Amino acid sequence: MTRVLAVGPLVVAGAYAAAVARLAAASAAAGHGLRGLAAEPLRRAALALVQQRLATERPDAASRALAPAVVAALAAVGLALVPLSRGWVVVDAGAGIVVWGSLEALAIAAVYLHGWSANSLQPLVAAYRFTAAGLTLLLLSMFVLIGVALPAQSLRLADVVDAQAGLWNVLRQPLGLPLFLVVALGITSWPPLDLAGGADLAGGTAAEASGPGRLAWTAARAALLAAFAAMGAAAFLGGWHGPWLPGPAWMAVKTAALLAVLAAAGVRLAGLRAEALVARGWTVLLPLAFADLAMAGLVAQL
Amino acid sequence: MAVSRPRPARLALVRRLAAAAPVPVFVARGLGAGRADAELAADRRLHLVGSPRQATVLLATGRFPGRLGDALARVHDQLPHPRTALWWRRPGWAEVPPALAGAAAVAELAALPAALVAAHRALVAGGPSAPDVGPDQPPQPFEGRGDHGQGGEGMMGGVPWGRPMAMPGEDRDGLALDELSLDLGPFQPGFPPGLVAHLRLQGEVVVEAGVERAGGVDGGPAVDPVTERLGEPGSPGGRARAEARAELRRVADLCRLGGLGPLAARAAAVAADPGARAVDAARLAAAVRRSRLPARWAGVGRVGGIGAGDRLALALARAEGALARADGGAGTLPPAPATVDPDELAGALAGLDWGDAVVTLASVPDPSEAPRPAAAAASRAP
Amino acid sequence: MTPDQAPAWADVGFWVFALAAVATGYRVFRTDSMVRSAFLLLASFLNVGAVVLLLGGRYLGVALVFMMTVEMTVMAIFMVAFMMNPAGLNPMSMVHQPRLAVVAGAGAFGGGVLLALLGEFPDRPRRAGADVIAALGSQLLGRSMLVFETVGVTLLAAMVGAVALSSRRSRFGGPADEGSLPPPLEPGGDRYPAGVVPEPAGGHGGHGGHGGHQ
Amino acid sequence: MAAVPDAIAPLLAVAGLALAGALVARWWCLGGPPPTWPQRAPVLGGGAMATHAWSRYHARYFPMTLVFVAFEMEMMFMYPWAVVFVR
Repeated sequence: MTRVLAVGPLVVAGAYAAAVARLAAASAAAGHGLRGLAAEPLRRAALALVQQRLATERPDAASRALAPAVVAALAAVGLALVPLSRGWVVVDAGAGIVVWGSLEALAIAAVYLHGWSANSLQPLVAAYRFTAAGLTLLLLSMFVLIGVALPAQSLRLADVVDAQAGLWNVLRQPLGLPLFLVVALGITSWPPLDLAGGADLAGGTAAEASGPGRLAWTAARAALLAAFAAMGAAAFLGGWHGPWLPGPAWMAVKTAALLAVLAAAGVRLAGLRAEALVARGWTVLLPLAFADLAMAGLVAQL
Repeated sequence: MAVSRPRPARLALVRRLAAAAPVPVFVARGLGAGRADAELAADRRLHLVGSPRQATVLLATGRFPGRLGDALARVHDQLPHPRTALWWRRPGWAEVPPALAGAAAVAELAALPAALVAAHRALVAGGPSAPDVGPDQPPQPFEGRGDHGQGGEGMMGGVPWGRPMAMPGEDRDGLALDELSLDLGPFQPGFPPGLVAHLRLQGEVVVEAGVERAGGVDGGPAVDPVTERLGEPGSPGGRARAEARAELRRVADLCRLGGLGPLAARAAAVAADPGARAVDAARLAAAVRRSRLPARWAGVGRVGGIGAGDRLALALARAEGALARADGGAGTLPPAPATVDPDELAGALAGLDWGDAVVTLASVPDPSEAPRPAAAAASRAP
Repeated sequence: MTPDQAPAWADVGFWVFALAAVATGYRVFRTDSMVRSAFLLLASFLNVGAVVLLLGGRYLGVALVFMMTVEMTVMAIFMVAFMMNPAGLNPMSMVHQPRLAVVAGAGAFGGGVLLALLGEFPDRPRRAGADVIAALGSQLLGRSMLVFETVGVTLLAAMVGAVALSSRRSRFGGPADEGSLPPPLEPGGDRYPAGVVPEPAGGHGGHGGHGGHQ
Repeated sequence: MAAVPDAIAPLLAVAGLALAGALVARWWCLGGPPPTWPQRAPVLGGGAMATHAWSRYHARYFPMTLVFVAFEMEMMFMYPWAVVFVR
């Protein structure tokens, strides 16, 4: 039970880390200094709490309330699935990798619902754009994560980490991590693949969200991104394995490193349009993911 | 009527933090100021937001004659409380749109950031929030009417909750699904001043478009803030600098539209720097190229022979050349792209999806943003 | 956990999720919005997934959640595209042919109950610690390979068929639906679904919508 | 392979508590006065729309979703397959 309650602080810490990584990367790319960034997410959150919560003329109020809450809950489950050190995992699911897949699928549904709920054109367009890209990326993610299950001979994440004691999956399956990071950016709609939040759509599914509602949506997606980073660290970077430092410290370092990479991509690269992402997803990324799986199978057979 | 909200003591810390947050500013571009507001992206105390729902301060720049005033009122009321409006107003503009009746006015671009921050802090500390301009009524009366008292009739008829439902229309795919028609702009982020697009959409694809310059075609800078600040309007260096500045403002706008806020901030910083050199623009151009944004937009919005990606690259090249000339060097200044006739622009939008259409509208050069010598502009001032 | 040693919380959980599945399933037909309807059905399936998990179907429960989530999302997209008044802005009934539906539903429920009460189920409790997922995998790669392969070929045929049917271009390059017209709303009637213009010389571009069925 | 402990209780607990927590947090946040009609008009950069946005939306990627659903069903067989592939 204490482990279950520990997920709360993990979610908050993850959302905060993702927000700081994004702000630091943006600040560095803009040529500004990094001074005062640690309190910046708190300031923005405080401002959102002071602002009025708006609604459109005839929104789907239940969906509007539910969507951020669902994404937050998915982030919690995601962080609970990942082993933080030897024998320390909140949800030690035997089918952990499949649970992760359903979590991604539910995230797509939640983003669609968020865009639909406003009854406003720009969020609606963003919801449909995102769904097309999200479904494509979901397939990629299935391939890539089945790849890490092969050497472990298990769908349990603790086994996946254990199987990397000698050699990390990032070396065994070099295509896996980059593809997984693409999935992470796309499914959490984080720049540069923020298809649910395009600048051409005044903020996409969140175009009508203000005050606490916008804060909840942003924070929940940040926490989900942190969960993706933790999952990437566990599935490809050897999880808590590593010399000198204790396991949780290694997990924190690796997760932070992946968050930094994701944030840097967001401020330095222009995103793909939904159509281009779907087309390339099916014609380039999916064959690459298949190659990754085939390679993982071959290497595992050796 | 100012809307006051309860302020319990436990919110004191939250309010202190909120006051120190970057000021979320939504900009409504009027006529006569071009894209000058894009330079505000360089100031890290400010956060230029894409939706009025995010903002505490509405910054109105320029004049808002006729329908622009109505649009301004609409956007003004979409800000959440607490909110306020700030007007970048030149002396001599007599016409006051209703949304700006009680707004503080600032005349200098350089004074804007401090004024925005001060307005935000006063608001968050509990200052009065601007009341609505429009009447508190639904778009069409509906209550108590129709089959279920929601204003609707039958399956698709009536005005449920104040609006009719969209009706089917023809589409290139042969599916007769619902067609949405709307006016987009003039304050959609990235749009040139006064541009309104009338769109008919099937899904996110434009079936038919019209482009209008609300407030009139000749809405060019009545007083050019660029040349005015740079001293001698007639000097060749000042003229080249003004041109570079206008191009860099476009670059900042387009980077923001492409989702690259940090690059927009860099472009804005170069634009705002009176001592900027050609090498600064060259470094910026390299960063933009590395982001792959011009390549992503290579085929988008081909009007007048070039696409949006080329227009972005051209703006960067022109900025670099103009800055080299301003320093007395021999910079090559590629010719400016010709402005596009609204009908031709509208024709180019048909068949594009939403994102491409918006990028096209934002990237096509607009007569209202070209810099002019202050002397020429002053003669046009109302 | 085998059924005979299920802890009390699992019993409580079973009933909570089972009742929630029925309640959300009922709400599917009592809402006006296609999107709400699709996602209420998803909620029902999520509760069924939780029930399956509690019954020990460790892979099956999660797979159910996974598949139903994407399928209900896709269903929502299709329902919004093809149903009139998809958001239920004007209240409407989600039920078609209610009498037939009641009879069919009661019959299916009765059949299920009879099966549960009278059917003979194998009584082979799973060994504690058995790896059901590996067992399922070796079954699929071993004795039930034929099932796996049949499903694979069927799904491939489904993919090809879906593309062939939904692509508008016909074998000879022209639009596949050239000259075709959907049937009128009543047999022999002259009212067509909204947006369909029977004569090409309609001239008003399909606006107006012809009322549609109520 | 070692016996895999059941993780259903913590899974349901984390999901349920997080969902409930997020919804309670939403209710707890103030959010100011209820919006007025002009505040509720949909955001179109100063533009307006005569109709509701909710409509029969032409997503245009219908064939992709069909292929996706079939592909995804096939992939669900791959998970158990992956566990025993090496053996």
